[in-house]
Amino acid sequence: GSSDEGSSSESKTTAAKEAGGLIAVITPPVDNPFFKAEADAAVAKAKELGYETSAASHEDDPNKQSELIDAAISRKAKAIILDNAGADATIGPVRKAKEAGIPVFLVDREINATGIATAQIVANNSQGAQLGAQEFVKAMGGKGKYVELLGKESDTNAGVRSKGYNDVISQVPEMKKVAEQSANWDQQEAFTKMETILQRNRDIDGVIAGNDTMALGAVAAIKKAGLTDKIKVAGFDGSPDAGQAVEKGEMVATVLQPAALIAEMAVEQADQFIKTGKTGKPEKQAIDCVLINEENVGGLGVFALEQ
Amino acid sequence: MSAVTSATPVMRARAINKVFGATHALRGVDFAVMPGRVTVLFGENGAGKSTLMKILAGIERPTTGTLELFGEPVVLSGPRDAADRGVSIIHQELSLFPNLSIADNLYMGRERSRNGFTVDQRAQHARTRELLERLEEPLDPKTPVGVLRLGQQQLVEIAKALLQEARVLIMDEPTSALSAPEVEVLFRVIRELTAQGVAIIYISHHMEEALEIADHVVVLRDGGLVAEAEADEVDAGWVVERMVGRSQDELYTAAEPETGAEVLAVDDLVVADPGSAVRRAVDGVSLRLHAGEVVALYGLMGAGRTELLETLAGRLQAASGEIRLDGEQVPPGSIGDRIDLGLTLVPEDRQRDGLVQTMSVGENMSLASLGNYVRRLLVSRDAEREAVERTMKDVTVRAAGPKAPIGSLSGGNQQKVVLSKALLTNPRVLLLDEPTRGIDVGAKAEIFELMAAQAKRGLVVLFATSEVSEALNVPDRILVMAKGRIVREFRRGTATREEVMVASGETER
Amino acid sequence: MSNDTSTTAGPPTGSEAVRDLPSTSEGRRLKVINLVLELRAFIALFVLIVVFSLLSDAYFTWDNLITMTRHVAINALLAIGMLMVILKGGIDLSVGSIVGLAGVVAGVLLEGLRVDVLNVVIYPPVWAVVVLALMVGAGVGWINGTLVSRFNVAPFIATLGMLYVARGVALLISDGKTYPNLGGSEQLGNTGFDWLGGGEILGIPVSILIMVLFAVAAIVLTRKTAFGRWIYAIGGNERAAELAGVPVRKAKTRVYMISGVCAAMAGLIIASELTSAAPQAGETFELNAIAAVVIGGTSLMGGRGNVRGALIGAFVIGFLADGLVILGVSTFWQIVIKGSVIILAVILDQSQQRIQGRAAQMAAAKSVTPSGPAPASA
Amino acid sequence: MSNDTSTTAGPPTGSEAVRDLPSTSEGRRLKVINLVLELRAFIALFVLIVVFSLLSDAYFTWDNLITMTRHVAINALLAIGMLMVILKGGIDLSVGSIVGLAGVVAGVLLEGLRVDVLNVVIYPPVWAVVVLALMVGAGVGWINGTLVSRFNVAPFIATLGMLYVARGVALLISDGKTYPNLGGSEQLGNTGFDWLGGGEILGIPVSILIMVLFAVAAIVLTRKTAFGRWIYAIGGNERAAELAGVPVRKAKTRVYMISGVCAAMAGLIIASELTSAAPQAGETFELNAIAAVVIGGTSLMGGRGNVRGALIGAFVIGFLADGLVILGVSTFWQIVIKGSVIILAVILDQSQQRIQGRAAQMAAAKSVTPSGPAPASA
Ligand SMILES: Nc1ncnc2c1ncn2[C@@H]1O[C@H](COP(=O)(O)OP(=O)(O)OP(=O)(O)O)[C@@H](O)[C@H]1O
Ligand SMILES: Nc1ncnc2c1ncn2[C@@H]1O[C@H](COP(=O)(O)OP(=O)(O)OP(=O)(O)O)[C@@H](O)[C@H]1O
Ligand SMILES: [Mg+2]
Ligand SMILES: [Mg+2]
Repeated sequence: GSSDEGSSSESKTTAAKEAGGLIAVITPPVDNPFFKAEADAAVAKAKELGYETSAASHEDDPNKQSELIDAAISRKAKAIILDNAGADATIGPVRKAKEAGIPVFLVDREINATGIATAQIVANNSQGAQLGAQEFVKAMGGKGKYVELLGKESDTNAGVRSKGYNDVISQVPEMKKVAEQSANWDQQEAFTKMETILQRNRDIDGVIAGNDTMALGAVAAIKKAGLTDKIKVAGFDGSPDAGQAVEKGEMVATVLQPAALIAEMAVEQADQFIKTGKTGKPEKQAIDCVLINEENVGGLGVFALEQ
Repeated sequence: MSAVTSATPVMRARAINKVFGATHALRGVDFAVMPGRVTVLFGENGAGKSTLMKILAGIERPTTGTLELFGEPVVLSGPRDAADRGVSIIHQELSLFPNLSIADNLYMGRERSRNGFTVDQRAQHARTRELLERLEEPLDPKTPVGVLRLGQQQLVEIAKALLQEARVLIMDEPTSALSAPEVEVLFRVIRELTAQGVAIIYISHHMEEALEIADHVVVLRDGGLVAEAEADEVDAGWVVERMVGRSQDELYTAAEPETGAEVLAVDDLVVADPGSAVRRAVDGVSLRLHAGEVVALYGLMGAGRTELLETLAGRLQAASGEIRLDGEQVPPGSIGDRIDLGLTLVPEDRQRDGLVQTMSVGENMSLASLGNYVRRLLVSRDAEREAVERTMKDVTVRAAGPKAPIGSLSGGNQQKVVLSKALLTNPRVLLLDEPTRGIDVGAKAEIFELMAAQAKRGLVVLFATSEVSEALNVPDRILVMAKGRIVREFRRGTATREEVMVASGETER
Repeated sequence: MSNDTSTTAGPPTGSEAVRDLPSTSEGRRLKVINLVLELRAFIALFVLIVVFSLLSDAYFTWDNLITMTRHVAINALLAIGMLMVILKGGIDLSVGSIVGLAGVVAGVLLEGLRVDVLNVVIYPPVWAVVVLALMVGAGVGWINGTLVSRFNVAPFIATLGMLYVARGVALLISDGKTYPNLGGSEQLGNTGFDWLGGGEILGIPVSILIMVLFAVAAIVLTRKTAFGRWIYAIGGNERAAELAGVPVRKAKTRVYMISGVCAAMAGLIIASELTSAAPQAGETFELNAIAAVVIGGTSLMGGRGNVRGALIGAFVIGFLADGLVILGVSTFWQIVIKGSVIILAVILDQSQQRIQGRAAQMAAAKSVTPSGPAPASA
Repeated sequence: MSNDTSTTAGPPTGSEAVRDLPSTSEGRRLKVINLVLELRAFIALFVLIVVFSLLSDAYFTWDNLITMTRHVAINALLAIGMLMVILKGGIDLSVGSIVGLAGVVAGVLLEGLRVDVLNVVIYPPVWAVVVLALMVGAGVGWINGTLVSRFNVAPFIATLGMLYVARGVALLISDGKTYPNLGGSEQLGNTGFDWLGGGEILGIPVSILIMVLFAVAAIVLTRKTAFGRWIYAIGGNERAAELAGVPVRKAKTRVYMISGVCAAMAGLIIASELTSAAPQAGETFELNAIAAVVIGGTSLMGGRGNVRGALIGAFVIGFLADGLVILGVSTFWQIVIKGSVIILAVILDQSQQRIQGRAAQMAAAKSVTPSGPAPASA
């Protein structure tokens, strides 16, 4: 291709109307099953609609993410499906793509700017967090000491979820947070830190974690301490593993973000936009999360809930 | 003390004491350096020669005592300060940068620059070339020093010192790796310098050589200045007596050979030079060695003695030829295999190939023979200690004990440790490469006694040497090597110094 | 890397030398200082424990000590292997990835190995799973060793490469997924994997016993066997070792294999504790292991150091980290403190060497003086 | 660490034997092989580009080449600093953390520095922000350098410690949050920060120009100045450098400061490209930088290597990574491939050293022959 083809006006017209072409899917590390499901769903959908696809991970590194977006631009992708690496760090690259005439569809995590991305389809984390927190409070009978395990401090959702949890729980006077540690979304770190925390607070009644991997780490630690029946654990994401834990009664609840659903929606809207130049939807779309507890856990699939 | 010439000294050290921890390295030494003269400093290993020189060159500070330069008292802040004041030194241990070119090495720390920012390479190369010419070593100034032979490297050290155009030039064993012709060149240069009024301080364990160049002789013993004289008033015997406290003829007491059956036979051995494959370091060597023999391998630097010995020891692989031990064909194999067969090498470079600096004396000794002390998979400390202590007695290693750090031993004793390590493998053939390099006469004598003793026990002793006197005095046979070939062989007593040197090609040009 | 003389640790065998010190007053004083410094790491650990115990009564309880020790066990295992590699003058950056890989291998095997040609699924018994996982660790180590000893690749690079390769392979095998239930099942007769990380013998967790086992083995290996002596010799002066007939290449390769096995063992314990194996387990563990070894007073130049030191190093790091968690110190401060401790520990170590160096020289003095001439005796 | 003779620069010693008999044409053959190896990295890069261009027509376009070069610029900057540290025989593991810290510093300053005592908020102009951020980088470097040169801490450890400390500080300053809008604002007169990463001069992105600038400066510094000689000298033989009167300590400290500045520059460019600064930016960048330097044929033992090599190394890594992304190769395979490339590159480098060493010795040998002795038999 020659050098000036990247200029926005032209590639819009060339891009318009017919399907086919490339859809770039960029997600956080796919060694986390959640993002894997997300990426797989998007790719599957895109193929189904007759697009080439490329799936890549930005490893939660904003710099790598911007490189991946550059790469998508170089390849004249028709659209980018992005689960971003930072609400602020992503703004620049997305604008770059927009200027290159490539629509960006954000999934799962939003960015702190509007009018740049064509769509921001995110699970409503704070609503989900509140759901989870309510169930957690219920399971604990509205009282008792608990521990919160936070995700990577630098991650948007870590903050949103923690806030959601605390908004609800702080309403309950008899519930007391006795410890709070970041386990960086990591299972083994959650395990180790939970074990150590238990040393000081054996008398806790619950653990609420920023995601399921950490929750499962905590479960392992609690099982080891033989407190499984006493300590209630709640997670977030609705991962299959967490589902099993809920079935076994090791966790009281997790909150399903319909990752697969969101990804598919994003691709469909992208397809719409490529063909018609518009999505027919508002930029910000918050998809409600679904609470998973022993009642409905049976229907839990891979980050999707079969009714 | 004998008369010191009337001229006023360029440099003078008064009542120098130097203490390292509890080592009293120098005891109240008064030392004067005369302009235009060569002062030779003799002394055993550890006598304090290098330490005294380091103090003159500003590398070490005297514990007590003062220095005078050109009549004024000075305090040298460091080697750089000394150099700037006209005192420069050629270190005993090479201090070069193998990764840098000859020119860079010469100008390190005193780079030339026209604009005060970038280095003036052209000027540096030009001057470097001049100096190398002067030393009759026409090397390209851009050659990385790392690829030079030891001898060539030492010449670079000398060139470095010349570059600084010092008024006082200290040479601490500058010739330990130089061939005779190279030494002659050096001596010529020294004469030129003295003619210009430069004061030279010269240290060497090579007696004849040192006396040849000396104007004035100073002897250190155990950190004290024990004797001083004009060179023409003294001879080697005098020096040795002052150094060691024994007379020289007691030193070489070689026993009459009683040679037994043939042990080692080498036929038409060819070895490619490890450095450059275009050159054969060993070029068709054949030899026969018998039990109870002490055989010298004399030759110049680059003659290929090291390669020959290292091939026998299994470090280098022969390109062709065969080696037989007790008539048995020796298969190509690792150094370990050769040691098991009874072929053990005492390497040329003690520090680099002989000793593990992080280990104690005892651990160094037993390293090659550990297998002998293994009982049920574990090394038996008792068996090991027993063997080590016995050997330390036999070989008279002077150390605080088996646990003393190897670095704490004097050069001679370190060499004895390496020798002990070899002996502990109970070898059939003992190969020694320059076993006396950098070792004082006393220690030398002891080493040779040991070699003779081993031969008596029915071992074969083959050692490489660069000192004719050693070749003539010690062994039962002398093999002269040149350009990778054995060019001549002498029986004990049948050779003269001249014949040997001619054979080696030393007296050419 | 780093040919700074600064790192070449004075007259190294100082510690021995000191025992032969002349009994001058200075000698005695040095002995004392030196003893203190020898015990430096111990003391650091002791101080650490005291401080935390004062700050939280939950710290110095049998339970917590056991728990913390279990956490330490992981890093301790890595540190033991790392120590040997560093002793011989190398370094192993791939241990973290081996941790992940070993876990994944265990995961694959426990959840059933599908052999398509026969289309059957094989469920090896747990002991076989463990052995196989350890062999994989040894295998990666063998590659490291071969690259270093045969292809003359700098250890830092060879193992850096394997850091990526091993991790990548773990991710490919597992397709990035976590193996959720390593509990095995009765009818398949492959239960009991969780015993490694969860079981106890006489109230002592198995993982701790494994650490002790490896530690003892390592101490014997380094102190009592010829192989151990070879490692020190190679680290001290490889050329000299070679000339002494030490099978340098074989020894080097073995060392990396040992490190690989230790790492794999750590990986198994983690997987067992969580009864689930994640391919990304063990990231950046290599740094902790190196830190432990170095805090233990081992020279990165090789040839100097011991197992005891490495273990203490691991305990210092682990007990510190857990203590900070118990106190609820923020993650950020935890990072800063960890870094500072590493540096401080090593600065201390330097001063130790300097003083031991002095001591060694004094010993030297003693040994040298007699070598001076004694005219009378002649 | 790694005193393996395998890794030392300079001519090989007896250990590897030459089985084949010397041939007369040897010399010429060596020259050719040697040339090929000299251009090794170039060739690798060339092959890389050709292959990817064939596989995807999106690869070899002006746009993409510029884009990829922009990506390379980051690692190239780090590699330039790392090269100098490695040349002098050290290593700098803290560069990744410095990247993050510099970004955060810029963030703080651009969003307004609150001075509570005066309770005013200061908004320094962009140039001041850049200078201050670079100074912070230099500051961390100074600490590294001081630890290494004054306190004799092994470079690996000193910088490992600072890896944690600097990262921790960055997180503490930012409280783990990202600084969202570094665009600045007109009325505060601190706009224009995005120019660093986004701007262009004559169609060439500024970040690329900065890389070129640093590269040229580094080449002049290493090849033409005395300081450059000193770095090589210290890396080659530190003790000798001291004896030659080279200000070793000062030189060392400077080198680490340079590395710090390069890292800070990279951090600024990243922050500018993203117009936001995240405290965790730059994690594991140090490994990429080291890999680049090593692929460029630099010895980790110090004293041997050059800027050109490090740059090519950075390009190889960057162009490879981007190419794999464009081909849509899975992340997992990308990791494996990266590791393999590092190892392969270095294995190649080993053979180069062996052959170059031999060639050089021949040269030396030749120039000696006049003074060499002739056999008496002749
Ligand atoms: N840096 C040092 N630290 C401790 N002791 C030292 C140091 N340098 C020298 N010594 C000791 O001082 C004494 C004199 O050493 P010196 O090197 O001057 O002897 P020398 O005469 O040069 O020996 P050689 O002939 O082997 O060079 C020896 O006992 C040596 O061990
Ligand atoms: N540092 C070195 N590295 C590689 N090869 C070397 C080195 N030094 C010398 N050589 C090669 O080995 C050959 C023999 O070198 P050396 O000077 O040791 O001769 P030698 O006779 O074996 O030594 P000596 O006469 O001292 O026993 C030289 O011609 C040179 O090509
Ligand atoms: Mg000396
Ligand atoms: Mg030799």
